[in-house]
Amino acid sequence: MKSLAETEQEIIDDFTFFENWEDKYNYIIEIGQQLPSLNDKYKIDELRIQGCQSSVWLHCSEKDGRIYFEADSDSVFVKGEIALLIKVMSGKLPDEIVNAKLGFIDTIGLRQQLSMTRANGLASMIRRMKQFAAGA
Amino acid sequence: MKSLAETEQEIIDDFTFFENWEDKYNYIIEIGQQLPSLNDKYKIDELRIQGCQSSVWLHCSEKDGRIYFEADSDSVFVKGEIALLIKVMSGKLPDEIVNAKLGFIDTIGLRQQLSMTRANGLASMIRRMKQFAAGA
Amino acid sequence: MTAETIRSLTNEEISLIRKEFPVLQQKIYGKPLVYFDNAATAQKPDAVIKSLTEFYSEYNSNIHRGVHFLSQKASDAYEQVREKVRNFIHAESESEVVFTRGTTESINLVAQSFGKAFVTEGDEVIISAMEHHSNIVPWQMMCEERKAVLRVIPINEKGELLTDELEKTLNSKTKIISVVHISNSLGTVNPVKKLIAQAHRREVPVLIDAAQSIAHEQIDVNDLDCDFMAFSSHKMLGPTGVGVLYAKRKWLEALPPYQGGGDMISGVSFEKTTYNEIPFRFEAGTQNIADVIAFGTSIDYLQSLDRKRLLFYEHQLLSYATERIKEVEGIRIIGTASEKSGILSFLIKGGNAMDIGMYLDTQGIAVRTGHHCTQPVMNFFKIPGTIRASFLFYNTISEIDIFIEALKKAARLFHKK
Amino acid sequence: MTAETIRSLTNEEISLIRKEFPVLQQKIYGKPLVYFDNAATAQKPDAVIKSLTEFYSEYNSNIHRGVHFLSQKASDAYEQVREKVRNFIHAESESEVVFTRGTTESINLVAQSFGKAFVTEGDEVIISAMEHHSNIVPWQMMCEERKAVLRVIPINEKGELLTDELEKTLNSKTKIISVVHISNSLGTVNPVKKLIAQAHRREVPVLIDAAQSIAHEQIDVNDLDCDFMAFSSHKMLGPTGVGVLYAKRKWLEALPPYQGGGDMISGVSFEKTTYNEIPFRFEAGTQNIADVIAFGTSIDYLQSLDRKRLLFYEHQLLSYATERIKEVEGIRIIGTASEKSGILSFLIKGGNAMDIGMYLDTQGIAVRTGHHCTQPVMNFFKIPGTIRASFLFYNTISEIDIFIEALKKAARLFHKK
Ligand SMILES: Cc1ncc(COP(=O)(O)O)c(C=O)c1O
Ligand SMILES: Cc1ncc(COP(=O)(O)O)c(C=O)c1O
Repeated sequence: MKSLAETEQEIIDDFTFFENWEDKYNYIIEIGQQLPSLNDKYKIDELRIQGCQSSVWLHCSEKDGRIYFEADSDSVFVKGEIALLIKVMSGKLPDEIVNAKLGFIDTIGLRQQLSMTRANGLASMIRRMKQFAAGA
Repeated sequence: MKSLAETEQEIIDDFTFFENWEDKYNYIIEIGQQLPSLNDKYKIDELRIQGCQSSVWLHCSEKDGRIYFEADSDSVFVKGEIALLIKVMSGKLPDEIVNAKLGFIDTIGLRQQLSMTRANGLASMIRRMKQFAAGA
Repeated sequence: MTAETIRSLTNEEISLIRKEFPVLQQKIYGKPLVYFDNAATAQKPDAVIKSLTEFYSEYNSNIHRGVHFLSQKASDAYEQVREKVRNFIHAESESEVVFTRGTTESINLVAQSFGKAFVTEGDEVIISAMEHHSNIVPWQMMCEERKAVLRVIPINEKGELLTDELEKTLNSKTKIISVVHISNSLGTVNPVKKLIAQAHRREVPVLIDAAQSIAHEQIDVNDLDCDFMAFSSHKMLGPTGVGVLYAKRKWLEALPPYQGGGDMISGVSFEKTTYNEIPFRFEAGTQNIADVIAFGTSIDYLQSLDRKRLLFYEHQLLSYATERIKEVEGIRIIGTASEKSGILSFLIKGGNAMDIGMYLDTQGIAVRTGHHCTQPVMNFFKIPGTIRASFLFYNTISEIDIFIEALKKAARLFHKK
Repeated sequence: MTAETIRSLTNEEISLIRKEFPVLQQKIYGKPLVYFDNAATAQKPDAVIKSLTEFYSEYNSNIHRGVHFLSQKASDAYEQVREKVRNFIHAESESEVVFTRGTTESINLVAQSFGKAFVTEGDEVIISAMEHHSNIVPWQMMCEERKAVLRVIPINEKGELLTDELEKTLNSKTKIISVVHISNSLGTVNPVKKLIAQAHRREVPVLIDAAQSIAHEQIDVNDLDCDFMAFSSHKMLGPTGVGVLYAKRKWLEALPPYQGGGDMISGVSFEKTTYNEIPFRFEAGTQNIADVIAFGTSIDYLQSLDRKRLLFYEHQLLSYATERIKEVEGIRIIGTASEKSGILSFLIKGGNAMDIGMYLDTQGIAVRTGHHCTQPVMNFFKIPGTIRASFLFYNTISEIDIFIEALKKAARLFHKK
């Protein structure tokens, strides 16, 4: 199994192909559209993270000492971001997750888009992921 | 007796000698210091015009169809302004006073100093003078 | 307004106007900015920006009680803006013009002060179903405090106010009506003059939220006969941080002060404090001097143009955009009132509003997405939000073309899904 | 601070600093401006003015809910200032920093919201006899509304707070204390840390009015342990129209909102409105975006200098002026506390304060005259007002010399009388 750092690097490598924000946007929409929908039974208020303009449902689980995440959103872009986060975080060891700096968000130039902090719940999502991992 | 317009012109003529604000200031202070004090019996609240930084007491009277003003202030500068106003307005006919445009205030370059509207009660004093003349 | 009598702006005129707005010269991701977020805030002409620089470089000073040159110059400039505002909205006297922080503060001021003076348990306040949160929450807070009731005039599917309902809602307990002139999420222009007359027949005062209309209508408070009006400088080409509360003299004189502090008093002692005259009684503390002065410049700028023609042109922009947007697959326009101002709210089938807003952003097009601080409107239409394009006279037909082509692409992108 | 460890500013440093302040380059009536009205408002360095121009020319936009480039850039810049303020005053978290319109609004916010939550009939609020009207009237208004009692800690003839009286005044009904850090009319520096500790032993929270101290002391809210602090941008080289309310998290979370409107809510419906988290809950409506950002630049500017040395130099200016002013015939200094900051209030025998202020104006010297929004202080000293010279680190010893010579002339002018 790849380490968290390795998956981060893969994403960074992927993104070097994109020259501008439009290309990145299209790619994120693409992977957002590919992310499987979350089972409706998890789309409940307890698992919901409220952003200002979109909702995210995050389901966390643990198996054999590793943490797994599934998630969904009404925004395809946010789903794309989730897909990236899941790629990096899901299936990793609790320690890795808790300590993840997630530098890739900066490196691939998404920080600016994520910085509309209150427009999407990404920061809260990362917090929830870490909280779950810390409790596991 | 000189008309109101004539006295205004006299003051304008006087002020042409002054080149700058300091000279004007000194002159106004000088005539302020020369203006006789108002009899204490008139320094009562009813005759008081409250500016933000100085008080003016204005006593109006009528004799033989002409209006007379006496006034005082705790500020010598304001007394100087008063002296100018009294020179222009006192002893004049009610009509002249009511219709006085007092253009000299602009012409002698005092408008700017008077425009700290709320720092002295000059505008209110003119209003009171006119009110008295209108009622006479 | 009819096309016969009013000439629209020519292309040359528009490009001359655009030259005065530095932000419009920006490129975003290498693409020319298309700024369609004017209902959120307007861009500023050079003159406004310059008047800030001038103030701070040449005569920055605190106002009112200062006897020195800079303070007098600043006080004069500040007080002149009151007269400019008076003239702009045709108020009777400049003492009816209170400077505030913005529309929101103006409305809070009235809600609180009017509430204290006139509202008691069981009284009623009327607003409409299309109000901005800034014209809802202050009244909710006041009504809760005073145990009064907030009543709401409903809207129809086109986003029009059901004015007949006002008559039914008005009653002897009604203390005040507060209603928006132009809806910021639907573009609806409300028949405020009629509403005011209707309320006045019952002797109920009316506050007009003119946040959107101030830049897009020629406002005459005298003709409207409104009791209060609230608007913000930043939506009419002026700086942020300044707004106006217009109120008829009789109301201003009847209202208790809102905030206490320097400048709003005539005498302070621990036993007894007396308040200054209007409008100063409502301006506590150091005012936003520089921005008020620059706000004056934005009024000068607007007055220097032929506003009738500007507004006519803005209507043309809206009509053109409304027509062309129908070419976009899956389009749904929210807000189809018969009287509309330059605001176009819509959704695209299958596309989340934020996703589409972000796509437009990749194309250098700035729109707003979300509930636009009018959640009750969104609830009424059972949607989470809309995409909103809002126009000002510096926008162009070719910007709308760019926008429509981008929307078509976005529609395809999310149609795949 | 001791002369041994801190080097004062050199003449070269001062003249470099002065070059950054365009207003200081002005001539007034042909004479170089001597600006000694810093307690009313400070002049702005080029960087602050430039950041306004940059905002309006490059990324003017409304913040928070926008998904487009300009809005994100503006939102980021705005929110970064919260962190700058936090760092400047050593607050624990940036969510303890609320942007307001100024000190006056910050105090009104606390008086109203704290009052609603915690003050009922018979409760007591303590202020001091040297407060600015902005720290008197809001409490008077609130106490009147809630039938609470305003109690006042007296001062002595030197203009010092009688701190022993605080102990006697504090009792189980005391709900809050609000006290000025540095008096704007006397220059007195109050021992606020001690006062706060004293209040906390009784579990009474304390608001510090830091309007004057924010530019003239190094503030550490953590070390002071104050519950609330209020100050204005315009007195610390930033623009007008912005201020800060710092409040400990536990208080901000306990206070009901002050104004209602956009941005301060999390959900609005006519049935139920829920409020946003802190600090946003207290920032209703469009904020003063440009000025907040420029305020950030003024903090950067202050941080870029060695503040210890600046403050030391300011003390030297005060000492020098206090010494030299004794040469003026008939001088009477108002405010002779043992701990003083760069404010020198005085009267000249036989001379009305305004007249002397105007004379100084003819010499290009800007001072303030009057009651300085502290009428109770004037009543205490049985004077209508004072002439006040207030210094900032860009002032110079030779400006003080010019000032003293002018005062001597003024004294002669009015001695004649
Ligand atoms: C001690 C003190 N408190 C409060 C204020 C009020 O500040 P502002 O007018 O900026 O609201 C001032 C400024 O005049 C002051 O000096
Ligand atoms: C209709 C309406 N009312 C009120 C407001 C609030 O204005 P501000 O945020 O400038 O206080 C706005 C602006 O968003 C608006 O569009």
